[in-house]
Amino acid sequence: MNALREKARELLAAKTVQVVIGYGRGSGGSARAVFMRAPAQAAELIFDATCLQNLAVYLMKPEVRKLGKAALVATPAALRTILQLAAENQVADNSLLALAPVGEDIMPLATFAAIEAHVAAADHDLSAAEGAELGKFAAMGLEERRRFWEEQFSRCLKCYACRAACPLCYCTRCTVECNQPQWIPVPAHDLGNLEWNVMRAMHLAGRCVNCGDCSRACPVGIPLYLLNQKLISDVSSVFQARSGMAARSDNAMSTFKPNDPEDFIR
Amino acid sequence: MPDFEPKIVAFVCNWCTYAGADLTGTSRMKYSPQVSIIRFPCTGRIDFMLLLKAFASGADGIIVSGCHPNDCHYSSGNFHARRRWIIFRGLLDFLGIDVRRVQFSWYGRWGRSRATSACAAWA
Amino acid sequence: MESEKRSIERGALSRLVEQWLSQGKRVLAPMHSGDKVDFAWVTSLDDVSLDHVQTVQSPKTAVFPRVEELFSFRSADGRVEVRERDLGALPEIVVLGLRPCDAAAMAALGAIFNWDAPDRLFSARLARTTLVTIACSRADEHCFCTSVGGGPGAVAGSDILLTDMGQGAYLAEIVSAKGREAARAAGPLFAPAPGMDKESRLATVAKAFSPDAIAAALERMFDAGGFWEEQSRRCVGCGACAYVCPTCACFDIQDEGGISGQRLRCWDSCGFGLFTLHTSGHNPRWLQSQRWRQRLMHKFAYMPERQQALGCVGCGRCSRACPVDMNILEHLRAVAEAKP
Amino acid sequence: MARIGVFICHCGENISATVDVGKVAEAAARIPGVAHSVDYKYMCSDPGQQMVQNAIREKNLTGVVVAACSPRMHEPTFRRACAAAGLNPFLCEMANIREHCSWVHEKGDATTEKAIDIVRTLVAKVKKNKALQPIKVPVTKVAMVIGGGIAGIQASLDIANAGHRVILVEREPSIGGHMSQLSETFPTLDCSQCILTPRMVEVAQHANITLHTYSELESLEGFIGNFKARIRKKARSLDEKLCTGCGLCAQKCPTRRIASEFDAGLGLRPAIYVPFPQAVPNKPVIDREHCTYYLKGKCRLCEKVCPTQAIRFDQEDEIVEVDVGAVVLATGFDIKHSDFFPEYGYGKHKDVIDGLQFERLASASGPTLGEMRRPSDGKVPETVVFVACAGSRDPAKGIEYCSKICCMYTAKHAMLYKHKVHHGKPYVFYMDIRAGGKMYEEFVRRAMEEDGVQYVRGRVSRIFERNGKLVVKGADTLLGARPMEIEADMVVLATAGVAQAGAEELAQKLHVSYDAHKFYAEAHPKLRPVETNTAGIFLAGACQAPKDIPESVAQASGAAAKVAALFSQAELVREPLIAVVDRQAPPLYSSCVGCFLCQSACPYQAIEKEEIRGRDGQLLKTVAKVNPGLCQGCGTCVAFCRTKSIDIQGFSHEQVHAEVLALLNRGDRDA
Repeated sequence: MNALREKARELLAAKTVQVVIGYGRGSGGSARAVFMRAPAQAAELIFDATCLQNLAVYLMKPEVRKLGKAALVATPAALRTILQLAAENQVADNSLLALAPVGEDIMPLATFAAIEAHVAAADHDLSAAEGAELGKFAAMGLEERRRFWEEQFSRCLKCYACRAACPLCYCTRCTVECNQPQWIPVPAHDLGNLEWNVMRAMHLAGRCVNCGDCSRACPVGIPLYLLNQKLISDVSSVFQARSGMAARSDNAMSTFKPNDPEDFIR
Repeated sequence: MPDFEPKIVAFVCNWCTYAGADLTGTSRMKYSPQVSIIRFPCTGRIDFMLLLKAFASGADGIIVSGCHPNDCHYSSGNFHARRRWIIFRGLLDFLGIDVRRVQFSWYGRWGRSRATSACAAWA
Repeated sequence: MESEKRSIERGALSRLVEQWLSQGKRVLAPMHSGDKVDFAWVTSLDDVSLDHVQTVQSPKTAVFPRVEELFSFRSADGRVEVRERDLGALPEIVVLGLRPCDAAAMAALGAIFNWDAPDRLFSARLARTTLVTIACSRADEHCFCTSVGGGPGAVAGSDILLTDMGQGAYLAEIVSAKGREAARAAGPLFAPAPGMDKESRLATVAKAFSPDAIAAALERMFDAGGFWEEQSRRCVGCGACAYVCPTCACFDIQDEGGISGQRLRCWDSCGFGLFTLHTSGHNPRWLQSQRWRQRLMHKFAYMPERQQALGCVGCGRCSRACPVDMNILEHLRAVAEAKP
Repeated sequence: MARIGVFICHCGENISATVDVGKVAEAAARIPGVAHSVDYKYMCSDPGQQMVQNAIREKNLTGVVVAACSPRMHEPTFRRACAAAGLNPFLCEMANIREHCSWVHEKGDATTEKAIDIVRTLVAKVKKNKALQPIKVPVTKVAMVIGGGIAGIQASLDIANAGHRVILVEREPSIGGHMSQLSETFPTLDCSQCILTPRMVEVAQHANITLHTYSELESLEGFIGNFKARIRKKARSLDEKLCTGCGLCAQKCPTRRIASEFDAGLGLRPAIYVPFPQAVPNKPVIDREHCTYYLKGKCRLCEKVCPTQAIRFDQEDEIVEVDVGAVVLATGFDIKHSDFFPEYGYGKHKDVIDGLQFERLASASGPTLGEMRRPSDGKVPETVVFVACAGSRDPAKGIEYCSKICCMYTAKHAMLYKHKVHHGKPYVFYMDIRAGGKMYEEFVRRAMEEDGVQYVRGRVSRIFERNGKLVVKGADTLLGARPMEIEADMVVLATAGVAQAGAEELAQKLHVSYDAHKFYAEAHPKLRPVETNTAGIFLAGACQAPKDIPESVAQASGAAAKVAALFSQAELVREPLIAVVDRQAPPLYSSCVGCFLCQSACPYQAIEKEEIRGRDGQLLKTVAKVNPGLCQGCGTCVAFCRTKSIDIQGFSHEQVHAEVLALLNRGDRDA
């Protein structure tokens, strides 16, 4: 942890960055985002198993961008997010410094190329456990799956915490806020919840980097990660495409291959 | 249930399929009046949200049809559409919605006899 | 008027629940769902969880549901025929196992809904709702009911306040007229209360701040831009805090259907980015810091000033539900200590 | 508040036969927002259109729905009528209750109910229509004609004579197409070369025409008035400027035994060759598949003998980029060869030949210099059987259509045979004689009566060899289907006309649709025969369907007239059905978040980046912007955009959303 604090103090003192976004101790022993502006604050930085939130979400907030160049304590998911944001022209190269904790010390990654190299070194596919859980769903019958999701979505409040916590849901006016025409019903009834959750999953298809913040943010505990992981596995198995691996990559859903499988088309 | 009258919405592209539907008309081929057509410039224009909205508004079945690959008037609309269909179907099935309720197809210009077969698939 | 003290055994309480259900009442109580506890419609006392500190959502859903129909309409040949809600058909509800802060919250909701134009639907629902509160024997770091005029054993707002005295016996304080009516209808189920010492069973919740100090501090902090930005930098602008809050009463109106359909009321939150977007495109609260400031100002400055009621009962749900740990108690202390 | 006019057409009784039009009009009147609802027998007639215009003026309508035939038929008609009455044409929509309703369903309530559904859907759409102004686009006044047969030549000359530059692209070494292979042409027996060669020379010498022979279209981008074509000039291994066309190289070339395509395989040609004497340009080409230098690196004799050292063995294909405003497709047709037919021996018998091969035998520049000699042993055939409908009108062979020209050229072949072999006995097996053109019937009558051609009405079941003779087994249906056998010396099959090889790939390069037989699809069989569905691309000749020379020339002039009309305006007016990215008030400026994933969805690269700067010049946002010139309105970006910031005029989010809801009885609430 002190390698991280030392690096943060050094960066802030040398003014290479104006803010260090990292994790600090939160209420009830949890970790939460902290925004270091002065070298002295670096002592508050921590990094342990409780630091799960994808801090890249703050790269898209105007109030944080206003602070100037940021250094971000980046988990592997946050690194993938930065690359995906780069692929979608949201962050420019050299506009941020990623601090990737590796064991006890810190790997500063200043350019997208550095981040790509670092990301490429590790395995980012769905874990065996995640794959198994998706497999469990595939084994369930259609009716059983429908009942499962119907119960889950019936508890959705449409508080949009899943959207707010997701670093790739940075659209200022989301389709949900479009009322001419009213694509997604505002009330949180069964139909509205189904349309909202299908739309959220589809709009993240080929983009989501599987950081899991949407599920962690959901106050009523709906396993939203399952929807995204299902699409991640489909996109990678059918189109051999993986998001968050390169700063320059076209999106699986806005490109095509002439030989995409079409066994279901008559 | 013999008296079940499925309401089927056909989202079609303006070139091969709409012209194909016209041709089906000029050659007086018969198909069920339960199928109604909505015209789009291309299958590329058909948004998955529309399919969702159609189901949410009470459609029992949906046909989405466009030009054969390589025949698209805009060269790649149908390819893009196909890719979205693949992912959308996967998601619907994952959510327990019967994907047989959405039929995707390429209809060439030579008539919509296959429309009748598609509708027959319902009844 | 000193509330009448009775006692009730767990078995009797279970039979009381069955009695309510048989009388056609619906019973809303905390239930375990996954690793969280949340209010749900229960069919027996066994479903009810009694060992939790606080539920994820508040019981406001009994009086201000997530989605409710205001009226329905049918238009034919150019004439539109509106059918009002039949308030008589609203269900009788018993909320069992809410906490004293939730019971106190009903007053705060009432302060908004019946502020100038009384909301008939809300009032009808409140009239048909009986609050059978269970005092808090445990609290956590997020609770601060004592700082906002409440307490683990406060009776305000409850119809009947039960306090778990151990060995399956509950002290039952019959607080309101509706409480007395419910106790009378329950007949023999309530037994006399032999000198039960309630205080010893209650949790202790330290007083963190004085609401008047907060209100006074907030008066002069509207333009303290930097302060609000510091506080709200973590906030990502979702609606979780508002939706789980027992005293948040903001709602949105939506018409659904086509020629015939219904007008629906559903929850909304000032935390959303486009909550205050004008049709002109101007948005007075464009930044998250402005929206966070609004949340505190409304509950701790505007409501005390206009409705003489605090907009917060210190239940701590917003802190527990917040994905980025915006801890309201911590922020209120910061407000209190902030130098002008 | 919308004031919509609904006009239900009976279409004579095409609609009213199965749809209760009165009930539809009545139901339409009750839809909120409909201010005028009537039905009339012929909406597209003048009085019908007058009704629409009067209603627009009297009732101050804000939108019109005409429930009649397909919008592909009369949408332009009614939009013009509305424009004339002062209503923006894009506020008029057509509800297709004929092809999609009355013609395809039985009479009954369900059909009427569906008609009402369709009308309600389009009324809901029209309420969300916006008044649009057409887009003005510059026109490149250069035409490209693909295919140098008689149709391509005629189209090029007409366009060039109208004062516009033409680029003629021909795949073979010389223009001329199939017509140059013919000996004489019906019905006047004009020598094909005599009437064609002057036109070919005229093309070569025309100042406005740039000729690219031995070249193919590599790719075509852009849209009407603004195409960018890339033409691949295949390497001729020859410097065309130096070559004088003396022909010495062809005489000296040692590799001489290559089947000549021009002679339909009957004659031979050297590796460096000019296809036929009157070839334009009269410049040889080296056939790299057979030339010894390319195969073994030796020989180079032609290089030695060439007086002007014009031979270039290392010449590469060259890509020529040209901007063109219109394209005329005149790629012609091909015929099935005799090896296609199992019942005629799969091409086993050398003396069973197809029509083109007979033309070469009869032609003075042919392998037999015009003498009627059969390919197997060069003898003069005493008895020749001509088999009409070989492959055509035969669903079993997948060619159900009639190839239209075979009856006429079969009669001509029989006549030519009789003129060359006076004592010869020609037989023609036919099903029906199709001789509908001017002087066509008289021509066939002459073949029967003056030249004594024996017409036998019946099909040929088999042809087989028996002691040196080709036995043609058939039946004469006019004599009670009496089986008959003719011992012939030679058989000429009038084989089916099929699409050119490569027609499908070319169509895909031009995004032109084609039918099941790979013939290019005209925009409308009756009313727009020389246009395709792709604006700016026209059709001429047999590439659209088998046809004879007079029709091909007529169609070529028709296509040329269309091109000339297109080039007659300074600017082209295009339908404004294109995509637009929304703009909003500050501080949002646009709901677009600048992810630019739509750029990879756009096949026309029509989406550009626009920087939004504050008054102080500081960059606030980079958002998408659609180039109205390039966007073709396919909508792929619209369906893809996550924030619904990009929308298509004419098929906007609001319009299609309203259609879906209206169709499913959710109705439309803004009364």
